[in-house]
Amino acid sequence: MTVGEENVSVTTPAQRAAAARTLSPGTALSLLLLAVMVLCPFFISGFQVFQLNLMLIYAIAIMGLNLLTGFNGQFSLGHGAFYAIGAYTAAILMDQFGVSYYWTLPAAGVICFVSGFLFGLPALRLEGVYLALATFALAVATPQMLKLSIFEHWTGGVQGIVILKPDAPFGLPLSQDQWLYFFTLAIGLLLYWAARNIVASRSGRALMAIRDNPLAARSMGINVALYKSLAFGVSAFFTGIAGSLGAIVIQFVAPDSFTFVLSVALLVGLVVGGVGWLPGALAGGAFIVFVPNIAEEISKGLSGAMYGVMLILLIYLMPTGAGGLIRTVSDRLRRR
Amino acid sequence: MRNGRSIDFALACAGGRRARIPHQRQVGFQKARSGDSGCRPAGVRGDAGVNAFAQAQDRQPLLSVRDIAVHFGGIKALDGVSFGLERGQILGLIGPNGAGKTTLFNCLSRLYTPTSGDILFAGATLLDRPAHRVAESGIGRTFQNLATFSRLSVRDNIRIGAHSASNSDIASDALRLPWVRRNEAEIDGVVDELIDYLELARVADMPASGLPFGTLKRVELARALASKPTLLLLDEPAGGLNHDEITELGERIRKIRDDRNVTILLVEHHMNLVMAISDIVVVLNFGRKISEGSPATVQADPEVIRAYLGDGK
Amino acid sequence: METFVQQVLAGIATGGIYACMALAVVMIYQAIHHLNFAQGEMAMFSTFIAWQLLQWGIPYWLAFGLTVMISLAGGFILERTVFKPIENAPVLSHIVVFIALFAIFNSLAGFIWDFTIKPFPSPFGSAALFGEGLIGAHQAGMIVITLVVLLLLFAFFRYTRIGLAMRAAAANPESARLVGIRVGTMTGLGWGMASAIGSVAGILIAPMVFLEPNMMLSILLYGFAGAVLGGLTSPGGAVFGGFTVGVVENLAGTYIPVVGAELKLPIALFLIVAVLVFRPTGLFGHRVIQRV
Amino acid sequence: MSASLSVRGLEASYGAFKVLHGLDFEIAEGSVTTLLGANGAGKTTTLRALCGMIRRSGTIEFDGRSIARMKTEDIVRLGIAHVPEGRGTFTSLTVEENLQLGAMTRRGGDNIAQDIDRIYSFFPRLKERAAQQAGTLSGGEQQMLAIGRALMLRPRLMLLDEPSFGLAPLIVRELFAILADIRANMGVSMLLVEQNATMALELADQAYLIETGSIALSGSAAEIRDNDSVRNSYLGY
Amino acid sequence: AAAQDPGVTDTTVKIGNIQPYSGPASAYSQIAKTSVAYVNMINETGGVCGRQVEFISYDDGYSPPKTVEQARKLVESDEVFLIFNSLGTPTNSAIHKYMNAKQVPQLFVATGASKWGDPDNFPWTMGWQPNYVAEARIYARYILDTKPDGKIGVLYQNDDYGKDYLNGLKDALGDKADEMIVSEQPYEVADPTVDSQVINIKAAGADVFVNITTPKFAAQAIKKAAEIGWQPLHILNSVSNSVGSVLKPAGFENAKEIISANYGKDPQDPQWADDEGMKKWHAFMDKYYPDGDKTSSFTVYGYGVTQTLEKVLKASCDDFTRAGVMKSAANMQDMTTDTALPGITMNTSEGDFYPIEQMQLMKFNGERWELFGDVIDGSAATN
Ligand SMILES: Nc1ncnc2c1ncn2[C@@H]1O[C@H](COP(=O)(O)OP(=O)(O)OP(=O)(O)O)[C@@H](O)[C@H]1O
Ligand SMILES: Nc1ncnc2c1ncn2[C@@H]1O[C@H](COP(=O)(O)OP(=O)(O)OP(=O)(O)O)[C@@H](O)[C@H]1O
Ligand SMILES: [Mg+2]
Ligand SMILES: [Mg+2]
Repeated sequence: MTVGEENVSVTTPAQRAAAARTLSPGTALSLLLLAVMVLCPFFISGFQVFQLNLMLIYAIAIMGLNLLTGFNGQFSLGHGAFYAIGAYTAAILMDQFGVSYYWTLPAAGVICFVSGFLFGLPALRLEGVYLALATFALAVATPQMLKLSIFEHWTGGVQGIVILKPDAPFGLPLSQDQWLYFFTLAIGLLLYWAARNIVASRSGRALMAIRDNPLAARSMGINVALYKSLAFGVSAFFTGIAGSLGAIVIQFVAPDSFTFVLSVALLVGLVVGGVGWLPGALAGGAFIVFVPNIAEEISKGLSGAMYGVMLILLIYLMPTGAGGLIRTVSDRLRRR
Repeated sequence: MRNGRSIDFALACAGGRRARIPHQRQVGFQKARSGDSGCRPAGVRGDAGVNAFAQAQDRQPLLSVRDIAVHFGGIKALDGVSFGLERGQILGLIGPNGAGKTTLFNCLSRLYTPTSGDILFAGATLLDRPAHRVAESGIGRTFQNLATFSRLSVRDNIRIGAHSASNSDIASDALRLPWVRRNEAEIDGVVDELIDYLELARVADMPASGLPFGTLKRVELARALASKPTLLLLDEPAGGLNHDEITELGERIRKIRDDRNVTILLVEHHMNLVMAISDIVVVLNFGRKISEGSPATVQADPEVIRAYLGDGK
Repeated sequence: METFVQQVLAGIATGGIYACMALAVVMIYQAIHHLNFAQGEMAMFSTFIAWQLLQWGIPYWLAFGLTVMISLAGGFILERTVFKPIENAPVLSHIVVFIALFAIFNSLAGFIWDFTIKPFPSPFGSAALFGEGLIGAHQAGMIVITLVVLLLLFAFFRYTRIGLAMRAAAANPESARLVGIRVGTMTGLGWGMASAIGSVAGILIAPMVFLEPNMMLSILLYGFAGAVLGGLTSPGGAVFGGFTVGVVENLAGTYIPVVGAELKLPIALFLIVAVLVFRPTGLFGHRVIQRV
Repeated sequence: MSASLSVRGLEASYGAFKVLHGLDFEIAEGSVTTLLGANGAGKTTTLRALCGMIRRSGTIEFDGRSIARMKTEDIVRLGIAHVPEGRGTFTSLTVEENLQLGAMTRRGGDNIAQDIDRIYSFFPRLKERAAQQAGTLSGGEQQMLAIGRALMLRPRLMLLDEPSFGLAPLIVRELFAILADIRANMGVSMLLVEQNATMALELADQAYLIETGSIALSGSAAEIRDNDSVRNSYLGY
Repeated sequence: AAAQDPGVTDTTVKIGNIQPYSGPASAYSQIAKTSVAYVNMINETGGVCGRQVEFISYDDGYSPPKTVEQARKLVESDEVFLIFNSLGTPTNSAIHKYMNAKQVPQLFVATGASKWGDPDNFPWTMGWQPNYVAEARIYARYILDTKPDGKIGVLYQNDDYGKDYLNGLKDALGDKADEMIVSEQPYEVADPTVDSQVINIKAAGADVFVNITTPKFAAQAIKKAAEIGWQPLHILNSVSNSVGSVLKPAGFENAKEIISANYGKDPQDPQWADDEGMKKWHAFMDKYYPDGDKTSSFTVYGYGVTQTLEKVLKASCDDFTRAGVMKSAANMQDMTTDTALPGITMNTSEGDFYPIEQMQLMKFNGERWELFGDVIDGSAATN
């Protein structure tokens, strides 16, 4: 037993106890949040429900990005592409093949997983900035691909595809907005559960090991190439499902809906929510949906600038996102 | 089907891991191995591994390095080194800075590919294995300059060590299927045992970053042991330890060799440690082997004294 | 064949644009080991400053010099003020702030100078030099200046101690402090120089594409592409990369059937990524070996 | 004689977790002081605190001038060189560039070339690797580089964190000879953290034993060497 | 008062509007700013039908999902009377169904796509400006008259707007299209320059250059064509025929002889110096939008379209409901605006939701446009 650990040991039990203490408020808080999210659609206007729905959808997409960037340390500026693939899968299946909306989600997920995995293969060789460029290129290329006249028959080319919004099933007394909101919420919770399982599992540890030290990870028997591609695939899976939900809720897809701006927004949402902290996705989604509106409220002519300023202030306030803030706050409380 | 197989695996591995009685250890050990070979997805595991264990019992030595050379451009980091290592031995690998010791380790864990020469482990060549399939064949290692997963807890670091000794796929993990839960429990068993064994309980749930150097060295050791290695590569485990701690470490290494029947390859610059616990010592200089033998003979070798020990003794 | 030659010449002309910007990218990369997504907008903003100075009747080269100076100082101050509070924040947070700056500069420029395109004078005139005006006097002049900047940059990093200090500060801030390097100042300086080079690029580009707040939107991407293709650690590589991108893009657009015309840019980018897969640090970037 | 470095009530912590609980010690002009202690005791933290690499409190005076509030780079500019734990190699730069960086704050490029040659004469292996990417050096070679880089500053005070770490026995001996020589001929004072207590105490004038972030024992190197507990746990005889 | 539609009281009426104030398309936001200014003018002069107009304009950054959000905000939480002059084809497409399902007028959308005039399926949606197809027909006919065996090269923006023109041109040329069109070169809004495309068109041996581009690229193309010494019959779409914001930057000498068509007056054009309508416009700009850009065609457009709204609203005073407004919108007879060219009138009916269909050809003489020929009806151009 060495001195160093005596040092440590002094703090550990305290921290453990603290952890135990903060855990219960933590779960309590999340349960409260959940309750609010389940109830509020009944007290707000359909349009606001729609906005919350968008927030959830972006949150799902961010969650996917988080698995890749936060937990595997791969950096993507191109997730809008997977979102787009998901959206178009849903739209085409519904528009051309009359598939019902809920079946489009798994389809979108699978297609995006495959495309993500395949994109992950070349991305294997790239790191940091170089990967950033590759993914950014993907984001920029997406709308042009969608416009491509040779696919026009399916994609509707520049005109895009208009689809119908589903009604609540089994005569539930819910408006379309409310129904879709709960539908999204359910899917979101399911995916959140899955994401947490992954992070806590052997695969998840492999992803994080690669993030922290690829060489050591390899020597521990982790197939770095495989897991990195898997990370891309799974991440795309989440984001793709978000995309298809997006298409269903917006009732319309067009190339201009998926410019690089979307990819950038997702990245911003990720950082604002907290890299490597899954619940942060909600905060990120909220940021994507609401902050531009606030910026616009402040000044139309300078809405862009206002957005930028708010973003910077937010980063000053919480340099490591909402997740980081919460962590530090709970640490403070602990020390009391 | 997939799950079915994995359940057998869990059992098989369990069988292996529970084996603690000396004379059964060997047997149980192989069961564990063949067990997890059985539960690996088809294709991931080549025949090399299987042969390895078939041949392991009878054929010696466990490891034989055959005339390997590693060149980086003009630099000859290793230049035709050969030696053998028998089961249960502790081999001390010493030599001046830049002699090629770590490079040799990197070849054994396949992070580097030798320019020429061959490495036989349990009778089968290692060179046809990618780095990420070395651990499963029974070689574990620690690193000269710490290579822990700094943001993860000590416990998770060790869990990751068990990666190669267990099995899962991301889909089942996402759904937390029953057999995945069983695997996790399996791993946690191994990890807890190691945490006690290496007295890491107090730091188990702290992030690795910021722990004292010596502690982290022990974490790396635990991580390496979690993969149930037959051969353990230790690169300067005594770095940053004081005299006391080094003696303690020496005993610990011996103990590991004895009650886990691990064969050990040790790189160290602390002569008292090396000479105290090694069965044989190999000395490298400028990528060549300049001496080999019992600690006593090596220490007396004038060549070694000139190149490495110095005569201030 | 004639088309081919023409497209190559045109590619070199536009490639010049990308090369300019690629240099700025390399500069910032050496200073912060990352890409600055606001860089294009900063260059655009500098160009508007130059335009404003010219509107006020200041002679061209004086305005040019002033703008470069203002950009240098501006970049330095920007880094020292905006990024000081988040020095220790993770890199992703910095990237998000880049994005914020992007939005700010873009919207400010539109607010101050509105969105209608503005002609920007060229010091070299637009007389046709050769290739039937494919490479006019301006393009030629731009290429020459690009090469001059390239030489300066190369010398700066290769032969000056401050260049070495800057690289050290970016590579390992803590150790840099331990040898007495003022890391903050270095980063600031890097930003300053990058934005100065950016302003030069902007001023040279504007006459070809017309000045407006979104002028740099896509050019920055091409700049990245060029720099990355050439290798972010090599100014020469970046310039080469810039020209290559210009030419490849044109040839793709002209000769690849069916999709070529519609996918000029994606194809060019695809080729670059393909190259990266085989040379992960670009054509001339030097590979940093990791070992344990 | 004027205390070259004097430390009073030095405290430092990592986030919530306090590591140094008020250290007092002195380093006389041109003398060598060594810090002994188990791993995790706080030796590295002490050195990091001295040159402002972590937030610290207490009074730190260098040549009677307080450096407790100074930034690292300014402290270094006063002539305090640090051989950090983990070596702090500029892995992407060449060996030679690493050495040049050591002299970064010396005004005038005057005799930097000579100094580099001097380092090479201390550690010939570095000369062989001069143009190589420093990150590819072996552990021990990087340790030599770290020491060389610190010497390039022509420091007045050296903070050495386990300089013999990962060095071969022969080199260790040479290293201590070099340190002794520098101290003798250039009057460089040193604060030496070293696990090889035997050699450390041979070189040192003063010695302190740190336990859990506070000084448990102090005295002249000789006295400490004769202390039983130190004998058992650090010297082993 | 009787049951009123949302957004209307006896003293006020709420008008919604969606435009890209941020993002790459933000240049267009000048239109909305002009509309806002115009509405201020209306209100100062007594409003419409005794009602003050409240004009709520939102930013969608030219992103369809955002458009949907903003449209729903306007309709459901601001409860506007109608949405006026929302900009962009993809963006309007995104809310097309919604607006008609909600039966809220989507009036005078700011896009020339042909699909906005479909009263049978979308009775609540109406365009305003001549649609791209119609304009393309006018050019096609001009080409067939003047250069029946010309070789045509087309430079077009690779989106709905560009493709509408291209298709309009093609079906107006009929079976001659294939032989006449020797080169079709698309460009992306993201492209830094269109040099490469222009060169390809020239290389293809075209002697007629149909230039379907937005202002920036139009100016680039005009400049480039001159630089490489290419003098085809140059036809420039009305989107980019602003003297101030296109031809001047491109260089008057380079723009000589260019043919285009227009329905509105160009503020830079001296011939309207003492034109009644333009005087009003100048007065308006000076008083209500002083920092507006007088050289830009957007401010003229904004004035014209908002004036149309004013007239339509005023025509609905006795039935001031959404339906009522649609009715009078679908019942314009030779309506004109201050900024419309002489002889250009707006006519609509239950079956015809295309307010402006006439244009007049014009040629740039080096400093201003010279109108020639008579006012052409685009819808009738081919038959
Ligand atoms: N990737 C590489 N590229 C170039 N040279 C290398 C590389 N890896 C190692 N070397 C060189 O090979 C030699 C052997 O390195 P190695 O790390 O094996 O030495 P070592 O015996 O472990 O020394 P130490 O005892 O200091 O750890 C060193 O001189 C080093 O410079
Ligand atoms: N970055 C850090 N974050 C949190 N705690 C830290 C950090 N670095 C060190 N510590 C803690 O501070 C205490 C002292 O660490 P320090 O590195 O000074 O030990 P040391 O005396 O240098 O021993 P050694 O060098 O052998 O590890 C240890 O308990 C360690 O856990
Ligand atoms: Mg080594
Ligand atoms: Mg230490």
